[in-house]
Amino acid sequence: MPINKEFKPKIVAFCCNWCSYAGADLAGSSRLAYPADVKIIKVPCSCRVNPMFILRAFEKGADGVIMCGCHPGDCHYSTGNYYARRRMTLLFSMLDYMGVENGRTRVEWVSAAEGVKFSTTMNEFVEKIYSLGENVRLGDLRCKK
Amino acid sequence: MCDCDCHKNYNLDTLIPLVGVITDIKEQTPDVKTFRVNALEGGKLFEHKPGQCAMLCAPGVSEGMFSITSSPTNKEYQEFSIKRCGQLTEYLHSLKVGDQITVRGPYGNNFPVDTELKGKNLLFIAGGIGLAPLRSVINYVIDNRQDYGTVDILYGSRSADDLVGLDEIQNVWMNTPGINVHLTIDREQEGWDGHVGFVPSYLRELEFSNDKTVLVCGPPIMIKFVLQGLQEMGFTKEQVYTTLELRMKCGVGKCGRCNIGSKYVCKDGPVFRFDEIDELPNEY
Amino acid sequence: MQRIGVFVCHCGSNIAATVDVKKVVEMVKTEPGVIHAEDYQYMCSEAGQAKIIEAVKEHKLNGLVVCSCSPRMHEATFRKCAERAGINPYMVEIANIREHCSWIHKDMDEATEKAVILARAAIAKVNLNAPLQAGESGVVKRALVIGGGIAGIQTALDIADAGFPVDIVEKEPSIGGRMSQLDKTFPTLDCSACILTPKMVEAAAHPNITIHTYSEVENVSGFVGNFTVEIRKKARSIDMDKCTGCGLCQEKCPMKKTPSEFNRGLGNRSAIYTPFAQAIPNVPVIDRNACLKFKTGKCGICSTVCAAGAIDYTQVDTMVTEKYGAIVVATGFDMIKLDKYDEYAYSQSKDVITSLELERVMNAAGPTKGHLERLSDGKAPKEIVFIQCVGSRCADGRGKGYCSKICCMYTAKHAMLIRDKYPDVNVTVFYIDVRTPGKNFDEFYRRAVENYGVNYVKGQVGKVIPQPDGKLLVQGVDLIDNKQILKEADMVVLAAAIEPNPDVRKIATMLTASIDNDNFLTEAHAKLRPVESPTAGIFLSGVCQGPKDIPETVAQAGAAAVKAIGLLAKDKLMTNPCTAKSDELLCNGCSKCANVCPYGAISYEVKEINDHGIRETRRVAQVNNALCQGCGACTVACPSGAMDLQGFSNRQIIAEVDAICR
Amino acid sequence: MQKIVERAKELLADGTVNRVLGWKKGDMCFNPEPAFFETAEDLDENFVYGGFCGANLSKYMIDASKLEGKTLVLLKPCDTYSFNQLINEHRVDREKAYIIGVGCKGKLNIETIKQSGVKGILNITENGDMLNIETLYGNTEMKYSDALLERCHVCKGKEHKIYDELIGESQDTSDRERFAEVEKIEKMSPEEKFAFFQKELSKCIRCNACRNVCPACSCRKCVFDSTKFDSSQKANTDSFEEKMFHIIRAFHVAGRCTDCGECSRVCPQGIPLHLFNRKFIKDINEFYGEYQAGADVDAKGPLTEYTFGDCEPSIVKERG
Amino acid sequence: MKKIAKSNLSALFAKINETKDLYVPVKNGEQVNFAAYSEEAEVDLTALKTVKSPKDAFFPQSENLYTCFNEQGKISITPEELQDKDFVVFGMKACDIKGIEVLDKVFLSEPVDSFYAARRQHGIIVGLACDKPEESCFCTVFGINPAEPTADVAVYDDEDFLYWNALTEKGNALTETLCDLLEDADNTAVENKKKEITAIAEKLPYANLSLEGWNGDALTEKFDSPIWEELYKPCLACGTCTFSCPTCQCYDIKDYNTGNGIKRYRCWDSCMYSDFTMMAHGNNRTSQMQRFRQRFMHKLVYFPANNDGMYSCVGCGRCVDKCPQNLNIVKVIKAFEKGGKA
Repeated sequence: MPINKEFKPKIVAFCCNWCSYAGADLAGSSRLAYPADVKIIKVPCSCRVNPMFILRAFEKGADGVIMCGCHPGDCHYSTGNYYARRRMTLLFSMLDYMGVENGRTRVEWVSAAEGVKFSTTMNEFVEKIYSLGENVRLGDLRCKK
Repeated sequence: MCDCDCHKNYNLDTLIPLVGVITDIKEQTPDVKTFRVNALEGGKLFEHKPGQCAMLCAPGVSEGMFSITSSPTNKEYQEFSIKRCGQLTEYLHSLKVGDQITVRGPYGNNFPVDTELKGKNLLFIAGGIGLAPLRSVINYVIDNRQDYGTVDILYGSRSADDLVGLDEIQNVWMNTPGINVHLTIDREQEGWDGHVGFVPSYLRELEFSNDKTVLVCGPPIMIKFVLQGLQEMGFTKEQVYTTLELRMKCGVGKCGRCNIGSKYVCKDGPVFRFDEIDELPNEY
Repeated sequence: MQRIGVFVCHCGSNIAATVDVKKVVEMVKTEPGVIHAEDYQYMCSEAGQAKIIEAVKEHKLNGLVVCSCSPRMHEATFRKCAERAGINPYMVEIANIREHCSWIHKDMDEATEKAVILARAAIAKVNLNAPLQAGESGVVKRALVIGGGIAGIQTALDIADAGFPVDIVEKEPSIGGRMSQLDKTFPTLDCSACILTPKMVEAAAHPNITIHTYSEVENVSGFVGNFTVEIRKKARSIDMDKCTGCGLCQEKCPMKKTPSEFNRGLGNRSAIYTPFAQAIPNVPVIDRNACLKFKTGKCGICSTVCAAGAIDYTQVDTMVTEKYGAIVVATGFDMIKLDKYDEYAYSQSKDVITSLELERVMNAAGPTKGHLERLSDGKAPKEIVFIQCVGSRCADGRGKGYCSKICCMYTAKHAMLIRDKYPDVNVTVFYIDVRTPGKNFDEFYRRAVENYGVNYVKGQVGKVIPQPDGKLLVQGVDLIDNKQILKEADMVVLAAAIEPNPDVRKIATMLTASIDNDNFLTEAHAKLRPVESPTAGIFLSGVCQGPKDIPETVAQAGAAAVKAIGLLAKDKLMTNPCTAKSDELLCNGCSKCANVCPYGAISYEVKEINDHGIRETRRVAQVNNALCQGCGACTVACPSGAMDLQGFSNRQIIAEVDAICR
Repeated sequence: MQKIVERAKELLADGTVNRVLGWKKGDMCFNPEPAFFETAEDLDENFVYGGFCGANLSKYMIDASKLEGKTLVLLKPCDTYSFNQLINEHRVDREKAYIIGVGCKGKLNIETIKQSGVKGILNITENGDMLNIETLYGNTEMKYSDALLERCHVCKGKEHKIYDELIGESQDTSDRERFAEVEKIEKMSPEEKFAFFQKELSKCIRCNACRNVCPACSCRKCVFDSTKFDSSQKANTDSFEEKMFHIIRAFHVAGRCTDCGECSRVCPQGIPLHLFNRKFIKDINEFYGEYQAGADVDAKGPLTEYTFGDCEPSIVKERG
Repeated sequence: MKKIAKSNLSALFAKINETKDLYVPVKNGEQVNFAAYSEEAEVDLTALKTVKSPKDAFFPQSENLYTCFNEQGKISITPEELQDKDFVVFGMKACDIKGIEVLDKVFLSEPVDSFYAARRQHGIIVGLACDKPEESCFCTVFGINPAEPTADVAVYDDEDFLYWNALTEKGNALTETLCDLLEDADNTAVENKKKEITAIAEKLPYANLSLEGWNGDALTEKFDSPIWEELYKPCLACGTCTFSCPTCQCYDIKDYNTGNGIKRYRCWDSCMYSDFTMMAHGNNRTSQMQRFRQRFMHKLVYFPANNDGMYSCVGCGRCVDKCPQNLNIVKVIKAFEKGGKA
C-alpha cells in the first residue's frame, strides 16, 4: 500500500494518571522522542475509559486509539486495569470482527518508570497507523472537512 | 440549478434561520435579561405580530422558542426577555453585545389585535416572565391607542426585584393616558409600598367590570386561579386569551411535537381563547 | 458558560525553544469560552501566579487553562493560585506542553501545532468543569481490632500507646490466638508463652484497651472515620466482675470429657473452662453444649462451689454498639482440614498428626505433659517422618495454591527440638523445596541438618499406610537419588497448609473490604500500601492478609497501627472531590457499579424519585464520597450513563477527544 | 394450553395472583400479542399459547413488578434466563412473580414462512411435524422445523432455570452449532467482514425495536436517548452511527445478554443482530471461561469480574 | 398504453438513469427496500411491500437543512441545496402513492416545506399495480384501488411484459424519453390484470374492516376511551410502525456538532418514543399510553379533522406485518368496534 506523504494521522492516547501518564512524563523528561501525532488524554485509571470514548475518537476522525494503564496487579485502584483489560479485549475483538483493522487499537501497560517503553510503544503505534493509512471504516464523513 | 420556480421560497423556508446580532442587553431582574436583536446589516430580522415567537439558537448549544416581547410597532429591532433556567438560557445570559445567535421565525398566530380585540376594553394579567408575550401587545396597543378602549394591566411577581421591565412600566405605561397599571408582589418587602399578594387574589380585590377582553400569561397555577376568579367575576371563557408556547419544535406545525388533539400549537396557537383550549383533549 | 483564561508558560526555554508560545496564545484566543490569553516566562513563579490572579480579577475569569509542564509538577500550585484568585481550584486544567510536547519534539511548527491542540483539549474540558468542593468528615478517635492474636494485640498496644482508645474483639474466651498454642518459636527457640504472656497482660492492663473476648462483630456500617459496629458478647454464664479466677469450678465440674479446642482436641477440658492457664481474662466460660446444667437442668455444682457467686446461668448474649474511626482486621489463620489428603492416613491413625498438634504434644501444658509419645499407645517413637507442603503449593486444586511460608521453618524447629531432646529418635523430612528467607533462618535450617542430623529427603510422600503392628509405612520418592522410599515410622507429622480464618469472609463482607480467592484480604497496593485495605479506614494486620511468621506479623501489626494512628490523629478527613456521582433519574439500580467498586463506596437506596412529574419508588445507587477514590470503574460498568465521575465526566472526556480529533 | 388456562384461573380465583401475563389471540393465527389477563372469562376467551407465541415476556415484568400483588407470568425455557438476569439486576421482583414454566417445542417465525415464498397467508394449522398453510393463492405446507426462529435452532436447552411450577412438554429443537455463523464471519478477510456488516447494518432504520424488546436493555433511559454522552441519535445520518449504535448496544449487554434472540426476531429489516451478541458470548467463553448469563441468578457477570491471568487485548491480533 | 418485455427492463432502467436519478426496489438479503439504481443492484419488482415505505424519496429519513459555521464568534449559515435534478421512483404501490398525498397535505400546506416541495416537483412516480395483495393489506378500506396506482405512470406486471400507462404530463414526458424502448400495446392484458387484482382484493381478510365512528368529530369520545389503557400495554415503544409507515411525517430537528459548527438535520421521529422531539422541558406526552394513543388518534381522528375527512392511514399493512409484538392499527380499530376487551 502506498503511504500517503500528506497523511498526518490523529492518534488519541488515553493514559492513566498514576502509571502511564507518569511514564509519558518520564519519556518527556528523558527527551525520548515520539511523533507529535500522539495526543494524550489523562484519565484517573484505565478503567475510566469507556468504549464510547474510543468509538467517539474514531467517529471524529482519529486514525488510531491507544490506551495505557498500570501493569496488571499494579493498579493504583487495585483492580481498575483488570476491568479495563476485559472491556478492551472484547471491544477490540468486536471491531476486528466487524472488519476494522485491529492495528488501529492497542492497549499497553506502561509503568511510571517505563519512559523508554512509552516512547517505543508510541513510535511503533504511529508507524503502524502510517502503514494502515487513513481511517475510513469507522469515521463519520461529516467530520471530514 | 434548474429554471423551475421551486427556489422562489428558498430563503424564506422557515426552517432556515437568520443570523442575528445582539445589540443591547438589559438586566431586568436577577434572572431575566432582555436581549435586543438586529439583523447583521442592521434593522429588524423580520416583521412579526404581537404574540408570535421565534426560535433562538446558539449553534452547538441548543435551541429554544421565545416569545417576541417587543412590539411590531418598533421599527428598529426585536427584543426577547429571557429567564435563566437551563442550559440554553444560561448560555444566552453569558452573551455580550456584539455576539451572534441564529433566529428563525416568526412562528405561530398572534393576539387578534386587529380583529377581536379592536375597540375592546382590555385587561392584561401577567405573572413573572409571563409579561414577555403581553408586553408586545401592550406596546402595540399604546402605539395604536385610539383603536382600543380602556386598558388595565395587572402584573405580579415574587418580589419587586423580579418585576420585569419595571422601568418601562413606571416611565411609559403608567404615564400613558387611559392605562391603569396594578402591580403586586407575593411577599412584603422593604421599600415596596404597593400591593402585596398573589395575582389571583389581587384580581378579585380590584373588582373589574366584566366588559373587558382579558389576555393572561404566567405560570400555569396562576392562570388556573385567575381564570377561576374571572369566571366568578362574570367573565366568560370567550373573553379570555392566553398563550401556550413551550411545546414547539419546528415552529411550522409539521414535526408533530406541538400536536394537541387536532390542533397544532405552532400553527393554531400559541394564542388560544380559553373556550378553544377547553375543546382540546387533556394532554397539555 | 465559562470565562476562561489561558496562560502559556515559556518555562524559560524549556517550552519556548520548541513551541511558538506567542502563536499558541493567538490561536487559543478564538476558542469558545476563552476571554483572555497571555504568556509568561515562568508561570509557576510568584510573578507568574500574580499575573494569573490579576487576569482573573480583571476579566472576571472563572476557569483557567495553564499550558505548562506536567500537572504532576504544578497542578497543585495552580490550583492553590486559583483559590487565591477566588475561583474554585477544580476549575483549573493543565495542558502539558513540556513533557508531552516541547521536550519530545524538535520541529517548531509541529510542536506548536500540537501545543495548540493540547490547549484546545484543556479548554474544551474546562468549558464543562464544575466547581468541586472537597468534602469533610469527622473522625471518631477510637479504633477497633478484630482478632486478639499476637497481630491484634500488638496493633492494639501500639495504637493505645499513641493515646487512642482501642477495642479488641476476640471470639474465643481468651486472647492469645495461635501463638499461645505454640511451644517454642523459631529461629531463637524462645518459649512462646514466655514472650506472649507479658504482651497479653500488658494489653489487659492498658488503660486505653478494652478487650471483648467471647465476642463477635455482628454488623458494620459507616465509612472511614465513622464506622458503627455492633458487637455480640456471647453469654459467658460467668459474671466477669465477680469471678476471682480461682479455678475451683473447673476442678469440680463433672463434665471433664469435653475435647479441648486449645489442645486441638488431643486433650480434654471441663464444661466450665478457661482455654489455658495464662488465659486473659482469667475468667472461665461455660460451654453450654457440654454443661450438664444446661443439658439436663441438674447439676449446678460450679455455682455451689463458687465462693464469689460469679456463676450466672441466666446470662444472655448482649449487643454492644460502638463507633470507631479505624478498623484493623487481625483475624489470623487456621490449619486447613485434611479430609482431602487421606492418603496420609490422618483420619485413620492417631499417630499421624499435624504440626500444630505436635506443638501441643511437645508443650509441658499439653496433653502429654510435654513427653514425646505416640498418641495411640503412649510409646516413645523411634522413627518420625515429617511431610512438608500438605495442601500448600498445590496445583491440583485440592489444597492451596500458595506457599504457607512458615512450615519449612517450624518443621526444622520441630526436628531440631526432637533430635535435641531425644537423640535416639530418627527424624526424616520429606520436602519439595526448603524455603528459608529471613534473618538467621537459613542458618537455623542448616543447623538442623548439619548439627542435629535431621534427614532431609527431597521428594514427596505418596501414601502413608497404617500397619497392623501400629507402625506407619511411608511410601515416598527421593528425587535426588531418583528412587522409591519405603519407610516404617512411628509417627508422621503433617505440615498442613494454613488458611485465613474461615470467618474472615463474613467480616470482609461487612467491612466491604476486598478479599481474594483464597480468602486473604486484599491490600490496597501490593507494594506501596501493604497494610491497608482498598476500603478506606480498614487496615490489615497479620496472616489475614497473607502467610506470615511471628516477626513479620508483629512488624505488620505495628505498621497497621501506625496507619490507623495516622488516621485517628486527624480531626477532619478531606475527601477527594473527584468522586463518582449517580444521576438518580437515570439509575437502573442494577448493581453493576457496586460490583466493580474496589472500595465498597456504592450502596443502594430504595427511595421515591420524581422523574419529570412521575413519582416512583426506585432502587438507586448512592456513592459515599468519603470512600470513593475516583477511579471511574463504575462509570463504564453503568450502561445508562447514570454514573459519572466528577472532574473526569463523560462529557468532559468526550470534549477532549473531540478537540483533539477536530 | 387448556391446562395453563385452568391453572391460571385457579391461581386468580384463590388470590395467589392478581393478573396473568401471557399471550392473547390475534386476529390471525400467527399474530398473538403479549397481554395481561385479569379475569377467568378473559382467559377463556382470549388466551392462547402456541407456535407463534415467541415473545419473551420477562421484560414486561419490570413494570408488572410495580403493580399491586403477584403477576402470573408464563415463561418459556429460554425466557427464564432473561428473568434470572433481570432479578440479578434488581429490575424485577421475584416476590411479585408467580412463574409457570411452559413447555416449548420451538417457536415459529412468520417471516421465515413468508420468505420461503408463501404469500397471502390466511391460516396455519399444525399437523404433526408439518404446518398446513392456507393462503389467498391456494394451500401449501411446510415442515414445522423449517419455520422455526433462528434462536430455536441453537436452543440452549429446554430446562427452566426458574419457576414455581411447570406445565407442558418441551421438545429439543437445537440442530445447529450455536457459534457456526460467528465462526464463519471470523474466518473472513477484514474486507469481507466489513462488507458483510456494512451491508447488513445499512438496512438499519433505527426503529429501536431491538433495543426496546431486549430484556437486557432495560435502562430507564438509553444512552442513545440521553444527553449524557452527547450521543443521542435518532437516525443513522452517517454509516458510522449504524455501527456505533449496534457496537455499543452489544457492549452494554455483553455478559448480560442471555442470547434470547428477540433482537433478531423483531428486526423489521431482518438484520442478524444476534451475531453481535453471540460474538461477545463466544469471546467471553473463550477468554474467561464458559458463561451463560441468567443461568445463575447470583452470578456477577464476566465484565464485573477478573482474574490476574486474563488474556491481554493483543490476543485479538494474535488470534489473527 | 405501452409495454416492454421484462427481459429488457435493465435497459429501461439504464436509460432512465442516464438523465435522472432512479429509485427502484432493491433486494438486500431477504429484505426489499427502495434504493438508488445501479447495475449491481438486485432489482426486485415482485416484492409486494418494501420494508420501509418509499416516502423517503420525498421525505428522507434524515436530511441536512443547513450548515452553520461559527468562526471566531462569527456565524455563517449555508442552507442545503434543494433537489434540482429530476428523479424517478419506480414501482411504488397504490397505497404508498396515497401516502405521498397524505404527506403533501402536511408539507405543501402553508408554510410550504421547500425541501419537500422541491422533491415533489422533481420526482416522477412510476406506480406498479399490486400483483399479489397479501393478507395484511387493507388499502381498499381507505378507498384505494390497488389496481389503479394514481401515479405519473401506472405500470402493470403481466407475465413477460410490463405494461406502461402514462397518466400525467410528467408521465408523458418520461414516456417520451423512453420511446425507443417502449412499444405500443392494447389494454386487454391490463384490464384482465386489474380484474384479477380486484378479485383478490375483495377476498382479503381485512377487506371488510369498518371505519365507522373514526372521524374528526370523534375526538373526545375516542380520546377518553378506557380501551387505550388495555391496548397500549404490549407496545414496546419502538419505532417500527412509524418508520415503515408511508404516512408518518413527524420529524425531529437535531444538530450534529462538527467541531467548529453544526450541521442541522431533520430526521424521522416516532411519537411512540419517550424522547420524541426531545427538548429541555421534556416530552409533551409523558406516558406510553398517551404516546400510543397519539399515533392512532392522529391517523384516524386528528388528521381527518384537519383534512376533510382524509385518514392518514393507507392500509399498506406494513405495521401489521412488522410490529414486533403484533400490535397494529387494525387491532386498534377492531378493539373499538367491539368496545374493548377484544
